Amino acid sequence: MLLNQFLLLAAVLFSVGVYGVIVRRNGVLVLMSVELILNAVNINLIAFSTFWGLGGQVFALFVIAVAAAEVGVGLAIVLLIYRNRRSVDIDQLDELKG
Amino acid sequence: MLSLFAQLLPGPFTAPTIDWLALGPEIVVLALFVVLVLLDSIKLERATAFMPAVANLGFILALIPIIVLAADGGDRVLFGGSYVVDSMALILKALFVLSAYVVVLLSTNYLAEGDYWESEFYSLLACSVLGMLVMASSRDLVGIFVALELLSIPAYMLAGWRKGDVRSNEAGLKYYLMGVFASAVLLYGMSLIYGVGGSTRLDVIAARLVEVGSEGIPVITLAILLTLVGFAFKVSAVPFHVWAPDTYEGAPTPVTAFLAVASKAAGFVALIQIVFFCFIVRGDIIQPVFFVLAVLSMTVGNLIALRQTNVVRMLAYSGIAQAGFMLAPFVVADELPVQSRQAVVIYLVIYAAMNLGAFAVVIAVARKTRSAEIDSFGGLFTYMPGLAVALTLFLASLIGIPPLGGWYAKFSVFSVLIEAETPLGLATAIVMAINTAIAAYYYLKVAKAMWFDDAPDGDVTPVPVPASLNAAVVLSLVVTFVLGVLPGLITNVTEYGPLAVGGP
Amino acid sequence: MWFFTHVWILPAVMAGSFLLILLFGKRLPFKGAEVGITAVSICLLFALATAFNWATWGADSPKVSTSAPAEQIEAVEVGALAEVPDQCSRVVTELREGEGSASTEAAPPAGAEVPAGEGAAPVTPSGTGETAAPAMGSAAAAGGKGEETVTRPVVRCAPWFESTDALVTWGTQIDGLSVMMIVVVTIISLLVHVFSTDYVHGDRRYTHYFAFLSLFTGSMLFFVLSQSTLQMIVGWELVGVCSFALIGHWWEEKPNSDAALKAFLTNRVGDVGLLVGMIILFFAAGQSFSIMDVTILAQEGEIQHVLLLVASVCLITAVMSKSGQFILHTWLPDAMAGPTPVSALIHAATMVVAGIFMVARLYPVFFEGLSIANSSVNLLAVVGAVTALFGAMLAFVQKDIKKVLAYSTVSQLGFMVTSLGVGAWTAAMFHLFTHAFFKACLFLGAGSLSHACHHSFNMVDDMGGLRKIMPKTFWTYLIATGALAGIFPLSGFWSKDEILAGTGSFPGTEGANGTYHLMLVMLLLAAFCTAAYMTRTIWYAFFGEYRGHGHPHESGPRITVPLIILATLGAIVGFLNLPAAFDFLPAGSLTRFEKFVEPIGLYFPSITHASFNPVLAVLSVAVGLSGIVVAYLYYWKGAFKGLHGLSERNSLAGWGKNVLVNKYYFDWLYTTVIVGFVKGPLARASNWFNQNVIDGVVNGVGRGAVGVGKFVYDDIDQRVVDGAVNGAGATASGSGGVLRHLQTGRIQQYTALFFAAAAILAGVFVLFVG
Amino acid sequence: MTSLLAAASSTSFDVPGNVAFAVLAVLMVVAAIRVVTTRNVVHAALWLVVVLGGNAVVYLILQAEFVALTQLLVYIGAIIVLFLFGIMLTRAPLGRSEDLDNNQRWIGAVVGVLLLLVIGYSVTQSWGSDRLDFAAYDLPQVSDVAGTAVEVGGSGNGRTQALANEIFGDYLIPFEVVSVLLTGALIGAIVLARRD
Repeated sequence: MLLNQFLLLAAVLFSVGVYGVIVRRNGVLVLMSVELILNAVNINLIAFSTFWGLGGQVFALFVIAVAAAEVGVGLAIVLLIYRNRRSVDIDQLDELKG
Repeated sequence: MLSLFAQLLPGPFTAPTIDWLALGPEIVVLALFVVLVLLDSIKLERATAFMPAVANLGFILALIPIIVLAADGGDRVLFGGSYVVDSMALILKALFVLSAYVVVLLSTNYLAEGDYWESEFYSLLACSVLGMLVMASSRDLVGIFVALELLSIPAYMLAGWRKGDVRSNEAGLKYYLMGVFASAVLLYGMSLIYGVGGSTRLDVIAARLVEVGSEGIPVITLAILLTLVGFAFKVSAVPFHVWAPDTYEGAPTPVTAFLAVASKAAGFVALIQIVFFCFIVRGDIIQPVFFVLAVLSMTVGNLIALRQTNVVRMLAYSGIAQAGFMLAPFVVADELPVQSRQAVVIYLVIYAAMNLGAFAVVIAVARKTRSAEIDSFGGLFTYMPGLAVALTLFLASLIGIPPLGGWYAKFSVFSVLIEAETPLGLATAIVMAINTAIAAYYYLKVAKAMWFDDAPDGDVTPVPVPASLNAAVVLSLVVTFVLGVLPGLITNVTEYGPLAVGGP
Repeated sequence: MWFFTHVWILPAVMAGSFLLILLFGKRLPFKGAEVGITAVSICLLFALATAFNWATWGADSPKVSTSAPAEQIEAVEVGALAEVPDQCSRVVTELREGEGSASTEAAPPAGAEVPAGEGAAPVTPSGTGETAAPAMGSAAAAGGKGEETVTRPVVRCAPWFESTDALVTWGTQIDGLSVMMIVVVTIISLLVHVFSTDYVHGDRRYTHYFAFLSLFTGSMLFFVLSQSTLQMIVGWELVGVCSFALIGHWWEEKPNSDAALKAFLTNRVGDVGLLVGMIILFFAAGQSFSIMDVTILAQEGEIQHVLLLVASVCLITAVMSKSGQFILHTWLPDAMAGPTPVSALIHAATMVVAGIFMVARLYPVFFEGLSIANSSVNLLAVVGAVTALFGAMLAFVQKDIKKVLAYSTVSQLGFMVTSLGVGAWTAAMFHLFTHAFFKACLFLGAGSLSHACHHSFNMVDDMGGLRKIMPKTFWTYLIATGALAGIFPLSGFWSKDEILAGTGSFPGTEGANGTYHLMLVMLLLAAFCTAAYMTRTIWYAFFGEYRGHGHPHESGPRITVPLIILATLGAIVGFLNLPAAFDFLPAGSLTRFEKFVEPIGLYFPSITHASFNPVLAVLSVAVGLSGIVVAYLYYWKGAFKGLHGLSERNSLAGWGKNVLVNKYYFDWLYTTVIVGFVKGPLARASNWFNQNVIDGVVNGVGRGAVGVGKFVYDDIDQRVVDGAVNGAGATASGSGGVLRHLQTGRIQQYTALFFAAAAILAGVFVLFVG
Repeated sequence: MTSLLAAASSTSFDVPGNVAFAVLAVLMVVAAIRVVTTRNVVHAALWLVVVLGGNAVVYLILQAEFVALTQLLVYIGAIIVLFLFGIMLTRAPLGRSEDLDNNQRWIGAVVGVLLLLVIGYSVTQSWGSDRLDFAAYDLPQVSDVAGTAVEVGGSGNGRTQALANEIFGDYLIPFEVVSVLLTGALIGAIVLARRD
């Protein structure tokens, strides 16, 4: 198997994730799109680790752990917004601008 | 020799030897975090009143191991080179700890009067500072990434700390989302770097990059670029700056000060680590990247700042422009690694002092006017002359008027750019010169309001300034002034030995 | 010698006075004025003592025969630098060491007090210099026999901080130039202090005013004593900040604070030039800020010409803003908003002469960089000559007496800059010296007038006929006017004549550095205008009927005594530099100024001096007199009837006057066109572009292609325009900057921007870089 | 299973392996696209499960068993549940809704495609024909101080153990930092999310 097929799969997931974060207006859906990007990163890391040893796997584990923390915090902030505004439509937030 | 082999063999785990003293500052701040959490959970009735004092004490205590390590001298290399405590790391750690100390001073009354979650606030602050301390020593992709997250994630939450205020929520969400996107891009870049370099250690990657050479491998360009984009977000470089003004305006003002100073400094530290210890071997890529970022940041930041009516927002845009000035030495990083790194560190330290001071005054004034609009500073000199003079001095320093610190910061950047004699370096110097002239205008707008205009509603009764804020103003003022008059103090301590990775 | 090494006391005393007044001033019996006056008096005594010492020190200086072999001359010149300690100048150290090993014959003694170079054969021992002095200028010009007294500068420095490769020092450099400057600054400052005690009496920020006067004086002293270029920058900025504070002294009135701001901002433009120029010099001199290093290396041709050229051009920008040169002069007349004594200080001795001083101090840079010695036109001369002429013409149309004087200063500074530009260094410094006295006298006189006329400066509407009422003011003003107009034998005549001769273009003048025909013509025209507009002010202020309110009265002694002193000085200081051609006078009375002020040695270009030309002198007096006569006939006798009211009748003349009244539209250019362009039209244009072009295109596409177009309409028109433009356009509503449009507050547009920027950057770099 | 896959991958033309990967990849890409395009919030979460599960399989193919397990536990066990809670707590519409996307779909598409092209081009240029060999796994490499690889003996069986040695050896500080990070995130999230 070629290294490239994994890298290209990751590239596709990354691009789809980017599309998602630009397009989705629901805060939770944006976070899901971010997960797509982070998973793309992990595929890259693990694929490379077949060449370079376990460093990539360690890195991937850290990414998974940090992603969990990020999602938790993100959902807390989204909940906070929801409580104050009764909406998770992040595109409606424009109190601060200019 | 035998023990070395034993360590290398897979099999029974051998614990790594740890230089506990080298980790002293981190351990103290970690202990502070634990103490704050414990104090809160055992719910002493009066615990909240002690929280700021405990936090302040903790940050001061963290200075002790830093001083001990500095006095001890010598570089300490831990974990096979992925964690290094050298003189530059110590200066930056001291900078972070002191900034945090001032931020606690700024927050004390703000939190107590606003009835926010105090103990958690300080715990998260300690968390974030711990991330910065780790950042200052990390020479490893994983370490840098994890430290960046540790310093960012608490900051996302602190930005939304005024829970009832929709603007604060919005600030938090914007900061969080943009931050997460930036981390994602950063990680993607790092994964590609790992693919090229074969290790997460910066020195190993740099050696590999030299070995591979610079021809025909576009993925190296892509990897370096995506990584730098991630950090460019953190230091709010244009075009990755859009979050900064909104977040600064909406976040609680002490948090804004923290973001604008400590968090930005940490972003620069991350850039220093990854550029000077790794990417420096590919000057052909980093020169144009930093040229674009620096020139755009200083120009766009200044131009938009001209039109601001809110002081905090103005400081945010001016901070973007200042970030451009700090990015400028990176343009010549591969030509003059030692001097350009020194210029960045000097700028960071002086910028921290003068900006924290400016925020301290803004917070103090807002206690009376409940506003950060420039108009609300009208007539400040007539009723709170001390604050007016202090803010004028901070603004003068930001403009770069000698003998206040800011001029030396700008001067050191200018001189490294011109000394390098690269076309891009000289071009950056010219753009920077023009921007220095533009910047005077918007800073002076505030000074003019304070000195020459009338108080907006004719109310000229002074309000008492709390002792902690006074302390913050005085401390920042002293540092700003001393570094301007005696810049030797800082140039001497930022003289480092040769870099681990030299130029090409 | 003690005075030379302890001259740092001067700025220190003034700084101390500033702090003392600021902290305790309000509690003192005279509200702090006494502290300031005492401090300045101490400084004046110190400065006079220094000047006296300098004169004797000069007599002890080593002499060198101008026909001696080059090595011997250089040996003496290196020896003369014995009072430049090693840590203050790397270049001097190297020269000294090189000298010690290479040519033992001319090795200078190390001792500080012993005149250097005694070993060299053609060098006369010290102490016989007096007789040689008169012939010096022309002899040097003739390039033959004769002797030169080599200047022995005294430099002292202390380490300031250490940069990566360079030790940066600060300290003092004493030579003729700095001695002259400290004398001028302290004399004018003392008189201004005394004058102010009456003039701003009862002001509510009286104490604050005196504190800043002290700081202002101290900054200027700090600046002129600079030992390193970095120290110069610091002094330069300090002077700027103090002038900001003093111009805006009466900040309650908006024009005053605006003027202060304008002065400061205009100066920022020049400061950038200063900073860049100085940094270029820093590297050109091998990472040294020492003025000695920079000047010696520039003089010795060790620095590439192109570097010197670029550095001079940058520094000229700084001069243009600080010394009010065309096209950055607009702040100077507005700065009249400050109290009049401050204007006197700014215009005579401090702020504006800082630019002139900087050029004079770093003269080798300009001399070599602009190739002054053998050209007929250069940037410095052009800027100066244009300023001299245009400033003088602007002074014609002012109603405000202070503005006349302000434009007069602009014009006179133009004379000095031209003079520096054509190589007549000594003439420029001499003019700076004489101008300081008579211009201070004029400003203080104007202050006295306004003091009498209820604080009005409008000479056309509120003055007139004051000749009888205020005799002391009138006579002092008249004398100073005569000096400014260059009437023999007042001081202005001598200095202006030297400048005109220095252009080297008048037939029969010999020994100038270059031939600057254009400059001579422009300066003569400017001199004519100067005499005429000054006569005009005399007419309006002192003759005719009193047109103001109330009963004006002569001012008190604290105002008139400084006027009398200044007028006296303005009348006589010209004799300090009698040309060498007056050889029927005792030798000791000729070219004193040149002898003591102009440096000769390694760190200064070997400029030559134009010979005195009686025809030119007569011509310049004639030009001045004719200006006076024309104005006299016009105002007093009503001559040239046709000209009266010409501007109302003749559209061309009216247009000309309008141009002058509007100051050549420079302010309009800056505020409306440049600032306005960035703020207004640029923003409006982008808005227009957004709304008309983008909208138009998008709408057109949307309407034109309904079939395929639903997608286009929905996704491009509605979304792009709606999102990116309208959201921002509404906020900005014609006032916002175009870049603010990016900051829509919509997080997903930020996201799009973030990733789009990353993608585009990545694409560009991958394709084009690697 | 791992050894089987390793053996399969070493042959020059690995039909079953490639077919399996192709099916998996197509499934993951389709699922990912559905995550960002579906009009039903809950469906998006479920499609995300498919992607995350597919990821775990990819890790298995790449012989990273420990990471694959962690992926299952953390992502599918915890994060997806968090997402579902988030959806419930914010009262997102559980059925179809038409306004999940904003009006910059085409920007998203352009940026996404552009990024894909750039990354795809660079990756293909650099690693167009490199084959996986898993050699690094069979000879666990430990770097000495100078960064040069030192070969030491050992078998693939000890891989998880070696991973643990790495984490608690050179990566000890990041590990501790992550623990603080999770604690801090916990505290902050509670403060923000709870009702006052």
